[in-house]
Amino acid sequence: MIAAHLPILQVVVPLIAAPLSVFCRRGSTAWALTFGVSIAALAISMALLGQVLDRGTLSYELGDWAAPWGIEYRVDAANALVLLIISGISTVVLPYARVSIAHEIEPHNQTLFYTCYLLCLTGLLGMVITGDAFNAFVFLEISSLSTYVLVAMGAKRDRRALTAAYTYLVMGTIGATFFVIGVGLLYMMTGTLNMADLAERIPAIGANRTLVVAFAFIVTGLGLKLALFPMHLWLPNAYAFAPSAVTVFLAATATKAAVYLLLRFLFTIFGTTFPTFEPTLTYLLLPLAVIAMFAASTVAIFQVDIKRMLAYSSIAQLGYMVLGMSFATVTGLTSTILHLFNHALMKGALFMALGAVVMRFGDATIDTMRGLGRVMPWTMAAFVAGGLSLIGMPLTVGFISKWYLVAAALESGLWPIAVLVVASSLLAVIYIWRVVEAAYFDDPPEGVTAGEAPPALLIPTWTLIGANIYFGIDASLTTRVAGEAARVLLGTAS
Amino acid sequence: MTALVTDAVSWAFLASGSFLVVVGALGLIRMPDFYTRLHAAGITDTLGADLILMGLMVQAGFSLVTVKLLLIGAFLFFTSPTSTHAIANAALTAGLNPRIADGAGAGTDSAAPEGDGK
Amino acid sequence: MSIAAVIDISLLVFLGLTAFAILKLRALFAVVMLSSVFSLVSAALLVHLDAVDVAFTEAAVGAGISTVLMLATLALTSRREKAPTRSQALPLIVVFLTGLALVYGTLDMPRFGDPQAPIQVHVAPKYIADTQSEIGIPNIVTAVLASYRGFDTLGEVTVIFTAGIGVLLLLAGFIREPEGLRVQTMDHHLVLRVVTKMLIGPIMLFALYVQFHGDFGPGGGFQAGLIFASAFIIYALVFGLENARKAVPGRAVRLLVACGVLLYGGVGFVSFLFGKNYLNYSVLGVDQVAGQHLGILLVEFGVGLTVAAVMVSTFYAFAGQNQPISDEDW
Amino acid sequence: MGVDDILGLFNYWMVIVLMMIGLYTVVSRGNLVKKIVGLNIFQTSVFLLYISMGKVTGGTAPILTGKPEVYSNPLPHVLILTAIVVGVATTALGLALVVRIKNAYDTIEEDEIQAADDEKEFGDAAAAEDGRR
Repeated sequence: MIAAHLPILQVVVPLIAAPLSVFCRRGSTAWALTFGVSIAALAISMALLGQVLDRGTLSYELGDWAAPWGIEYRVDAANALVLLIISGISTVVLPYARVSIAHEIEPHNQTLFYTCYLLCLTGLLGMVITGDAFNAFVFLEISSLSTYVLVAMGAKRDRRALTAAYTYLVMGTIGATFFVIGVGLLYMMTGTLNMADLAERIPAIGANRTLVVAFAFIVTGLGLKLALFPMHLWLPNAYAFAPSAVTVFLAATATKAAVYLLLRFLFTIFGTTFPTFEPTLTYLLLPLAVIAMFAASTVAIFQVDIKRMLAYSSIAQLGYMVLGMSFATVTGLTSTILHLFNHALMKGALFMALGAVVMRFGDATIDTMRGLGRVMPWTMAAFVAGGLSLIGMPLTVGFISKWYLVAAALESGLWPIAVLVVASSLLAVIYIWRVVEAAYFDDPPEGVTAGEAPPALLIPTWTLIGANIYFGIDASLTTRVAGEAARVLLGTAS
Repeated sequence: MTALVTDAVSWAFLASGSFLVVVGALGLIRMPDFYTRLHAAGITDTLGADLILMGLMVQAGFSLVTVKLLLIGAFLFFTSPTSTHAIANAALTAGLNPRIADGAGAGTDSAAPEGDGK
Repeated sequence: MSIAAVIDISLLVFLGLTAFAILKLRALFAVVMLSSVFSLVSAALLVHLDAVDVAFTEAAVGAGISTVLMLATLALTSRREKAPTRSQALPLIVVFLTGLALVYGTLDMPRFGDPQAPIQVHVAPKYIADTQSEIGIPNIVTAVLASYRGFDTLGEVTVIFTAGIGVLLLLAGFIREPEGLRVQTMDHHLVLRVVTKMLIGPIMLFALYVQFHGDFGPGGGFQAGLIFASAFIIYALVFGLENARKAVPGRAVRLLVACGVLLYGGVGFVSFLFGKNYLNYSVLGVDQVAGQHLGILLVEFGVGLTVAAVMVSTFYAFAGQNQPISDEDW
Repeated sequence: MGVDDILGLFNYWMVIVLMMIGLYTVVSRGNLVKKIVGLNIFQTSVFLLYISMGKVTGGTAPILTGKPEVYSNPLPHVLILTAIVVGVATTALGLALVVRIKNAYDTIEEDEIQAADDEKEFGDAAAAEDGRR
C-alpha cells in the first residue's frame, strides 16, 4: 500500500518534519530528526528509482484529481536520478553538518537551522518530482528562500555572507519571476499547467511569437537559477561565505535541480521540434557553455580564497553540463546527466575537505593551505583525490563524465569542441595544482602543529571520495540510468 | 420613478463626496505647512469618504452590502480622526512647530515629510 | 470605448505614474508609502478584473503587512537613498530589451477579454462546471485553491513558514531580552489607546468572519491570518511590545507557526488510511461534498494559523531590534 | 494592426511597462530597501499580467450565484494568490537581511558596502603580505 504513495512521501516526509523540528528544544534532537528524515528520503528515492527502472514512468495524482485539473507527480528515470542525488548528498552531508554546524552556528539558532535545512531539502525534492509547471515554481521558491537564509548563516564567520545572501535573493527572485512570466505565457497559449499536457499542446499550436517569448523567459529564468554564464555573479560569494555544510549541500544539489528543470522544459515540454529549440541550443547555450568553461576556470586560478576558487570551478562545471545538453543527442544528454551525478560527488568531497580546513583555521585561503599536507594529511589527501576527479583522471568519476562529453562532441561532428573540453581540463589542473603545491611543497607556518580533522568530518568526506572512485571504476549502473534518462528526455525511450 | 430618485440622490452624495476629496487633495498640495496640510487631508478622510459611502448605500438599497458599508463608515469614523491625531501628535513630539506667523517656526518647516504629493 | 476600458486604462496609467515616482524619489519613507499606494491601486484594478480574492490579498499584503515591515526596516536603517554613482546605461538597455521582447510576445496573444482564448476553453471550464457538484461551495477560487490544486497551497503555507523561520534565524540573535526593550509605549496617546482598545475586538471578529466565510465569498485563511495579525500588531504598537509578548510569548507564536503547517499536512495524510491519494478530503465526511467541505475548512484554518503566527513573529523580530521604534519614526 | 488589436493588447503593454519600471528599479538602484520595493513592483505587475489573461469580457467574479452567468477564469486567481504569498515571504526575508547588513556595515548603500568589503579584502591581502615577509 505504501509503495503506491512513494512519490508523495518523498516530498511530504521532509515537509512535515520541518514544522516538527521546531518543537525540538535542542539542536542535537533536531539534527537527529533531520538525519532520520534524510535517510528515509534516500530510501524512498532508491525505491522510486527501482520502480521506474522496472515499470517506466510513475504518475501520482494529488487529491485524486485527474491530471490536467489537479497536480500530478510524475517520476521517470531523469528525475528519479536527480532525487537520488539530492537525498543521497543530504544523507552524507548531515553527519558532517552535526560537527561543523555546532562549530559555526550559535547554539540558540541550531534548531531552526535544521528546520531551514529540511525546508531546503523539501523544496529541491518537490521541484524535481513534480509534473506541474506552477507547482515547480512554488517548490523552487521554498528551496530558494531557505537557501538565502542558510547562506546568510555564514555571517558569524564573515559578514560578507549577508551581502552574498542579499545579492542571491535579488538575483534569484528576478530569475524566479522570469520563470513565472514564462510559465504564465505558456498557460495563456495552452490553457494548461501540466507538463505532459503542455508537451502535447505546444507542438499543435505551431509557430507562435508568444510561445517563443515564453521559451526565452523560461530559459533565462532557469539560467539565472543555475548560474549559467554570464548570469553567475551571485554564486561565488554565496558558496564562499555560506557555512561549510551548507556550501557542500548547495554545490552538490541546488544548481543540479535547476539544470534538471531546464532539461525538462527544453526537451520534454518544448521538445526538439519547437522552432527556437535548435538555434537556442546551437547559437546560445553552446557558446555560453564554452565561454563558461574557460572564463570561470581562468578566474578560478587567480582566487585567493580556495572556497571561492571551487565556486568558480562549479560555474565552469555547469558549463560542461550545459554543453552536453546543447548537442541534443542521447550521448550528449547522457553526459549531462552523468555529470550532474558525478559533479555532486566530486564537489561535495572537495568542499567537505575545505570545510575541515575552515573549521580548524577559520578560513581557507591559499596561504592557510601552506604545508597542510603534513598538518592534516587525511583531509588534504581527500582534497587531492577530489581534485583529480575534477580534472578528469581515469579511475575517477570525472573521467567518465569527460569521456562521454568528448564522445558526444565527436558524435555530433564537433571535434573543435572536443579539443576545447580537453584544453579546459588543463585549466583545472592549474588551479588544483596551486593548492597541491602550497599544501605539499611549502612548509607549514611556525606554531602550526599537526592535527587532523575529527572523524565526524573525515568519514563523510572519504565516503564521497570512495564513491568518486567506485563509480569511476564501475560506471555501469550510472551510465545505464543516465542513458535511460537521456532517452526519456528525448522521447526515444523503449 | 423611484429608481430615478435613488439615482439622483446617490449621485448627489457621490458628486459632493468626490468634490470634497478633490478639495482635500488640492489642500494637501497647496497648504503652507505640515499641520495645515493635515487639516486638509482630514476633509478627505471624514466627510468626503462618508459622503461617498452614503451614495453607495443609497445605490445598494436594503441589503447585506449596505450593512457592510455602514460598518466601513463606522470604522472610518473612528480611525481617521485618530490617525490624524496620532500623526499631529508625533510631529509635535518630534519638535516640528506649526508655522503661526512669518518667521516663527519657519526654520523647522523644511523638516516636514517629503512625501507632500509632488 | 466602454466604461470598463476607461476604468482599466486610467487605473493602469495611475499605476504607471506611481511606479515612476517610486523610481525617481529618494526619500525612502515617501517611496514606501507610494509602494503602498501602488498595491492599493492594483487591488482596485484586480477587483475590476474580477479577481476579488486576489484583490483582497493584495490590499492586505501590499498596503498592509509589506508596508509595516518596510517602515520598520527604515526606522532601523536610514531614510534617504544616496544618489546613484554608477552608470545607468547598461541596466536601461537590458530592461528595454526585455520589455521589447515581451511586447513582441504579446502580438500573438489572444485579445484581452476574449471568451474563446485557450485558457477559457481548456481546464478552467471544468472548475466552473463541477465545483458545485464535486466540492459544493460557491467560491470557485477557494475550491481550486484548497482542493483541486490543494498541494500548491500546502506549498504556499510552507513558503510562508520558511519566511517566518528565516526571519527568526536572521534577527533572533539580535532580539534583546524583554527587560532591555526600549520600544516606547505610546503612553501619552490617550486617544490612541482608547480607540485601539475599541477596535481590536471588531478587527478580530472580522478576521474570523473572513476565515469562515471564505467558502462563500472572497476571503479565506490567508487574508484572515493577515487581519488577525494586524489586530495584534496594532496592540503591540500602542501598548508596547512587552505587553504583547506577555499576551502571546515568542515561543508560543513559533509553535503556532508550526502547528498550522502540521494541520494542513496532517489532514492530507488521513486519506492514506482509506487507501486514497494524499490530500483527498472526500474521505473525511459521509459523502464527497461533506468531506471536501470539512477538508477545506480544516486546511484553511491551518493556513490562517500559520499566516497569523508568522506575521506576529516577524513583527516581534523586527520590532525587537536593538534600535527602538519610537514615536518620531512613525 | 487595427484599433481592436491595440485596445485588446493595451492592457498587456501597460502591464509590461510597469514590470520594466520595477525591474529597472531593482537593477539600477544601489539602495537595498529601494531594490526590494522595485522587486515588489515587478512582481505585482506580473500578478496583473496573470489576472488580465483570465478576464472574460462581461464576466463576473468566479463565485457561483446559482444564476447562469459568465465567470472569469478562476485558475489565474488561484495561482496569483500563491504568488502573492511567495512575494511577501521574499520581501520579509529581504528586509530582515537589510537590517542585518545595516548592523554589520552601518550602511544600506551597495557602493559603500562594496567599498568596505574591498578595503577589508585588500587590507587582508596586505596583512598576509606582511606576514610572509
